[in-house]
Amino acid sequence: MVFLGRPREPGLVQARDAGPWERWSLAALAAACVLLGLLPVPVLRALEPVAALLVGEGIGAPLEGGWLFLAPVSAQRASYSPLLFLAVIAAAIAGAWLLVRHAWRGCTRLADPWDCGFPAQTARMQDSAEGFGQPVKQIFEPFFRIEREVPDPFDEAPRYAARTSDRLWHWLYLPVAAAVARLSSLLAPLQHGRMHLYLVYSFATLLFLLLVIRA
Amino acid sequence: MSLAAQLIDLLAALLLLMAFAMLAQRRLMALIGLFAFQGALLAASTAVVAWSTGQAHLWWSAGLTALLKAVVLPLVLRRLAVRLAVARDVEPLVNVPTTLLVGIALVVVAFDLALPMAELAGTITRGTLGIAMACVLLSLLMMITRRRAIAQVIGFLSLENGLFFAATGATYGMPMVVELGIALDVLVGVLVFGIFFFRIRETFDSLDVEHLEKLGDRG
Amino acid sequence: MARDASFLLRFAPYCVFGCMVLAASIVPMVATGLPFAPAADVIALVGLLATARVFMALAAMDAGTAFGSMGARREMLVAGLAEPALLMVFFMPSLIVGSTSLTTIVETLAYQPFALHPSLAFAAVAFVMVLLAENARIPVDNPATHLELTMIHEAMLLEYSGRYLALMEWAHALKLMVYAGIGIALFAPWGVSPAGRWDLVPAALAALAAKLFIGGLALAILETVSAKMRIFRAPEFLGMAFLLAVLGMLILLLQGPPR
Amino acid sequence: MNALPGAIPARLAEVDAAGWRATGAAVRARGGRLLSLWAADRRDLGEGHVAFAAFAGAEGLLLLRLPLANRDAPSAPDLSDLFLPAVRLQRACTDLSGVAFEVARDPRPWLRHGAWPAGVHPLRRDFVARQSFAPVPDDYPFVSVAGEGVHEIPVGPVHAGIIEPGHFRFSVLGERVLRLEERLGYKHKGIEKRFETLAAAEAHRLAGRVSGDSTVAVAWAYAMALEAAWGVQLPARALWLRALLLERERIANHLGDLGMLGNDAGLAFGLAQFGRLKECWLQDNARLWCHRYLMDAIVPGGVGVDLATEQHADLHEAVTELEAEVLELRAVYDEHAGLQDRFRGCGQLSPDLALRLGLTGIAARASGQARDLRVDFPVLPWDVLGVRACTQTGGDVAARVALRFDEIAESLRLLRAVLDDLPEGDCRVPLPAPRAGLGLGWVEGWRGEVLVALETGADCRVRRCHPHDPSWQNWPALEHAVIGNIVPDFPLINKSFNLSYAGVDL
Repeated sequence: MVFLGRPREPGLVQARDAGPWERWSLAALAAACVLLGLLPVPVLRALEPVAALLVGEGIGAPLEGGWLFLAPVSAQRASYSPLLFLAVIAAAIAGAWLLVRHAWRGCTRLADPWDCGFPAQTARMQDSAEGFGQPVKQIFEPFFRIEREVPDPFDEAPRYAARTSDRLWHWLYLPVAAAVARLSSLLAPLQHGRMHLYLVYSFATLLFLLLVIRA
Repeated sequence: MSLAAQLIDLLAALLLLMAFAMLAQRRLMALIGLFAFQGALLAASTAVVAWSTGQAHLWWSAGLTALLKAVVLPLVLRRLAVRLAVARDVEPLVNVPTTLLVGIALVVVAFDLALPMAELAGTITRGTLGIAMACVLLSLLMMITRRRAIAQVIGFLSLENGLFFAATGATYGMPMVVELGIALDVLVGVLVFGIFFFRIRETFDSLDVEHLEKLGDRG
Repeated sequence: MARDASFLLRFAPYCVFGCMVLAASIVPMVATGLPFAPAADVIALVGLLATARVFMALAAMDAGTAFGSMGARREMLVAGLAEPALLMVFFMPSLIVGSTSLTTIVETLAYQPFALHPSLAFAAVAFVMVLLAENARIPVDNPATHLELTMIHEAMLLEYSGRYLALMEWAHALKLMVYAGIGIALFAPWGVSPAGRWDLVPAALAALAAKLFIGGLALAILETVSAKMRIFRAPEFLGMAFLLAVLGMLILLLQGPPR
Repeated sequence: MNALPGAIPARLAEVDAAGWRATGAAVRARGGRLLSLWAADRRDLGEGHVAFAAFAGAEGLLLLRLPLANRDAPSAPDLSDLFLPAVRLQRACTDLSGVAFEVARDPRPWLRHGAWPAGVHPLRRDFVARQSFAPVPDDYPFVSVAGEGVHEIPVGPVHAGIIEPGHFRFSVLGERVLRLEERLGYKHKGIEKRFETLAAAEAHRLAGRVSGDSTVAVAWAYAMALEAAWGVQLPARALWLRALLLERERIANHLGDLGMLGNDAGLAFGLAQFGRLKECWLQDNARLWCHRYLMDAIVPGGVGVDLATEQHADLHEAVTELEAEVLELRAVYDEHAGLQDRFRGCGQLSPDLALRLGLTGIAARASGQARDLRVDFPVLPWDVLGVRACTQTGGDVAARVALRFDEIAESLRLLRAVLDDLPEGDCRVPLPAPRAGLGLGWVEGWRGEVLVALETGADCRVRRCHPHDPSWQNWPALEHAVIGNIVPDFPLINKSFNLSYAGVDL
C-alpha cells in the first residue's frame, strides 16, 4: 500500500508502475465484477441450464421479472434492480453536484494538507500496509502466534520486529507435515532412482488394482 | 397466542438476555444489579403464570421471589462486596466474545435438549423450557469463567433462577412447601458463603479462587 | 483543499451525499410506497451505506496525511464489524415478515394485530449499538472531539472545507436520520401512512416528529451518561451486538413463530 | 560546604570537575535526586562561567557550584548517566548558556529551534536581547524506529484543541505505540534573560507568570528565594495566608484536571460538573484576591492582600460545599464502568521506573513515591498544619485520578485548618535595602516541587534567576507511560500528567 506516492525505503525509488498488460488483466476482472453486479439476470439466465443440469431444477421465478429486476421470490418480498439502482445513485450524485454548483460559485483554493504546524513531512509518516491492518490483526490476535520485538524507550537505536504465524499451522499442519516426512523417510529405501524398478512398482500396482476390481 | 403466553415468551427472552449480560459483565457491582433485575423478571414471569392460570400459591411464590431475589439477596451481596472491598474490582475475564460464542452454542444445545421435554409438557409456555435450560447452562458457564468467589456465588444464584423458571414454566411451580424450603436453603447458602468469603480472605488476603487450588498441595 | 490530492477527494463528497439521499428515499418514514423503494431492499441498503463509507475512507487516505489514514483505518475496523451485525438485525424482521423489502416489513408490522416479538427486542438493542458505532456517536467515537488522536469520523474529514465539508456533514446528518428511520421502521412502525393515503400523511408526520424527538432524547441521555470506550473495546461492543442479533434470531427460530 | 540562609535546609558546595561527578554519584548512592541544572555567566565580574546543580536528598537541598575554566567554550562533566532528568536540562543549558557537557548522550539542541543560529547563546551577559536573526533551517533528527511497516504520526505543535504547543512524534504500527518522542521549546520566550533586566523586588510578577496554572507556587518560591537572599523574616500570618493560596491553587487545578480527564474519556458530564465547581472557586479567588488565578497575590515580604475576618465564614461555607460535591462526583467517577475501563491500566508507570526517572509531584505520588515537600521538610506553616501525604500505587491514569481526589480532600482539610487558626498580625513586612546574595526557594506546587534559584546583584537587579518547573522531571515519564498503549489513549495519559509547556520552555 502506498500513500502520497513517495517511497518509504531508498530501494523503492526505482519502483515503477505495472505495465499496461498487467493492469489490463486486473481491470478485466474488475469490469467483470461490475458487470455481474449490474446485469445479474442475463448471467443467471446463462447459468440456469447448468444449475438445472446439476440440481435438477432451475431458479425459474426470479428470472420472470424481466431483465431489469432480480426478484428471487417475488417483487413483494425482495427485489433488486441494479441498473435502476445505479441510475438513481448517479442521478443523486449529479443532482448534488448541480445543487452545489447552483448554490455556490467560486474556485477551490488549494493548500497544503494539515500538518499540525510541523511542516517537515517525510515519507515515514505515510501509513503502511502493516499499520493499516494492525487493528484487525489485534482483534484476531488469539488466533495468531505473534513474536514481537518491541523497542524500549531507553533504546538509542530502537527497532521493531514481529513475526506472525498461524497457530493452526503449528498445531495442525506442521505435525501432519512432520508425520508425512517421517513416513516418507521410511519409504525412502523404495526410491533408488532406477527406472525399471519404478516400472515394476507401477506394474505391481496395476495388477493389484485389477485383482481388487475383479474380486 | 394469548397475551399471557406472549408475555411469558418476552420475559423468558429477557431472562436469557440478562444471563448473557451477566456472562459479559466485568464489574461486580453491575453484575449484582443485573442479578437483581433477573430476579425481578423471574418474579414478573411467575406473576404472569399465576395470573393466567389462576393458581393462588404462585402469587405467593412471585412475591417471595421478588422480595428475596430482587431485593434481599442483591442487598446482601452488595454489602458483602463493599465490606470485602471488592466493590470496584474488575473481574479478569477470558475473552468476552469467545465466552459469548460458547454461550450461544449452549443455547442451541439447551433448546435441543428441551425439545422432547417441551413436547411432553402441556403448559402454555412450551418454548420457555429451552430458555430456562439455557439459563442454567449459561450460569454454569459463568461460574466456570469467573475467578472471584463472589461472582461464582452470583452464578450459582442465577443458576437457581433458571431452575425456578423451569419449574414455573413447565409445571406451574412446585408445591409451596418445596418452594419455601428452596428459598430458605438459598438464604442459608448465601450466609454460609458470606462467612466462607471472610475465611478465604483472612487466609489468603484475596478472593481469588485460584488460591484454593493450592490447598491440595499443602495436604 | 489539499494540494496533492486527486479527484477522489472532490468526488467523494458528492458520492457520499448521493448515496445518503438515495438511502433516505428508500426508508419509509412517513409513508410507504415510496417511488424508489422497489429498487432496493434492506440488503441493498446496507450495500449503499457501505459504498458511501468506502468512498469516504478512500478520500480520507487520498490526501495522504497521517490523520486521514488513521481515521480510515479505524472506520474500516468499526464498519467491518458493524456491517454483519446490521445485516443480522435486518434479517430478524425479515424472518418474521418473510420479506427483505422495507415497505413490506413496515406494512406488515404496522397493520397486523398486536403481537409481542421477544426477538425484536434483541434486535432493537443490537440495532442501537450498531447505530451508535456507525454514526460516530459517543461510546465508539466522539462527534465533538478535537483531539486529533482519538477521532474516527472527524479525522477523515480533516482535509475538507467549504462546500465539501458541508456536503460531508450533511451526508453524515442524513446517515443518522436514515438510521433513525430504519430503527423506527423496524421497531416502531406505527402511524406510518400506507401508500396512496395522502390524508394520513400529516398524522404520520406528527408521529414521526414525536418518535424522532423521543429517539433523540434517548440518544442524548445515552451519550451523556456513557464514556467513550477504548478503540479496541469497539470490536467487543459490536461483537456483542452481533451476538445479540444472533440470539434474537435463535429465540425466534426456537420459540417458533407467534402462535 | 556552607549552609544557605532561609527556612528550608539548604547547603552550598563549591566543587571542581571531579567533585561535580563524585558528588552526583554520592547523592545518587544515597537515594537523592537531581532537581535542576543551570549555568550563569560571571565573566563581567572577572570570573568565568559557573554551572549549578541542585540536588534533593534526605537532609534537604544541596547546591553544587562548579566554576568553569574556559571563558569562551566552557564545558562541564556529564551527569545524565547518573540522573536521567539531566539529559534535557543539559541540552537546554548548552543552548542557552553555551556550556558543553562532555560525552553527553544526546547532543541535539533542545530549545534552539532555528530562531537563532548555533554558537549564539542568549543567556550570556554579552547577548543583546533586542537583536533578531534570520531563521535557520531546523532539521531536528528524531529517533526513528527501524522495522518493517513502522510509520510515524507527527502531532503538533499546533493542536486541534486549545492547548499549549509541543510536538509529539509517535512511531507506531497501526494503533500500537512503539515509541514517543517529545519535542518542546516552542514557547521559549526568554524569561530568564528578561529576569536580568528587572528589579529583584519587582520580579515576582514575572515569576508568577512563568506558568499560569502554578502562579502561586512559582511566586512563592521566588519570594522565598529573595527573602532568603536578603534575610527577611516573615510574620506567621503571611506564611499561613500563602499556604491558603497554594492550597486554593492546588484545588482549582485538580478540579480542572478531573473535569478534563472525564471529558477526554468522553464523559461530558464530568467536564460540566467539575468545570462549574472550578469556575465558582475561581470566582471566589477573583472576589477576594482580585485575580482568578491568584497572580500577584504573593509578594516578597508577605502577601499582597490580607484576608478580613468576616470573609472566613464565606470561605468555610465554600469549602464545605465543595467537599460534599467532590465526594458525590468521586462516587460517580468510581462507579462509572466505562470511565474506569478507560482509566485502569492506562499509561502505567511502575514505582521502579518512577524512581529511576526521578519523578516528582503527583506523577511520582501516583506511582508509589511518597514525596511531598510539605511532609518531608515541614517548615512553617506546614509543621503546624500537619500535612498528610497522599500516595497511590497503581501508577496508571486511575491512580492519578484517585490521587487528585485524595489531594483535594486533604487540601480542603488544610484550608479549614488555616481558616480556623489563622494567626493575627501583619501579613507583610517591608523589604530591606537590596544587596547581592544567593537564595533558593522550594515549594510543593500542585504539579510538583518548584525550585527558584535567585542571585541578586549589588544593584537592585536580579543577576540570574532560574525557575525550575517539575515538568522537567515528568515530561520524559510520558514517553515511558505511553508505551504499550494505543494511539487514542495518549490524550488521556497526557492529560493525567498535565505537564507544563510554558514552565519548561521559558
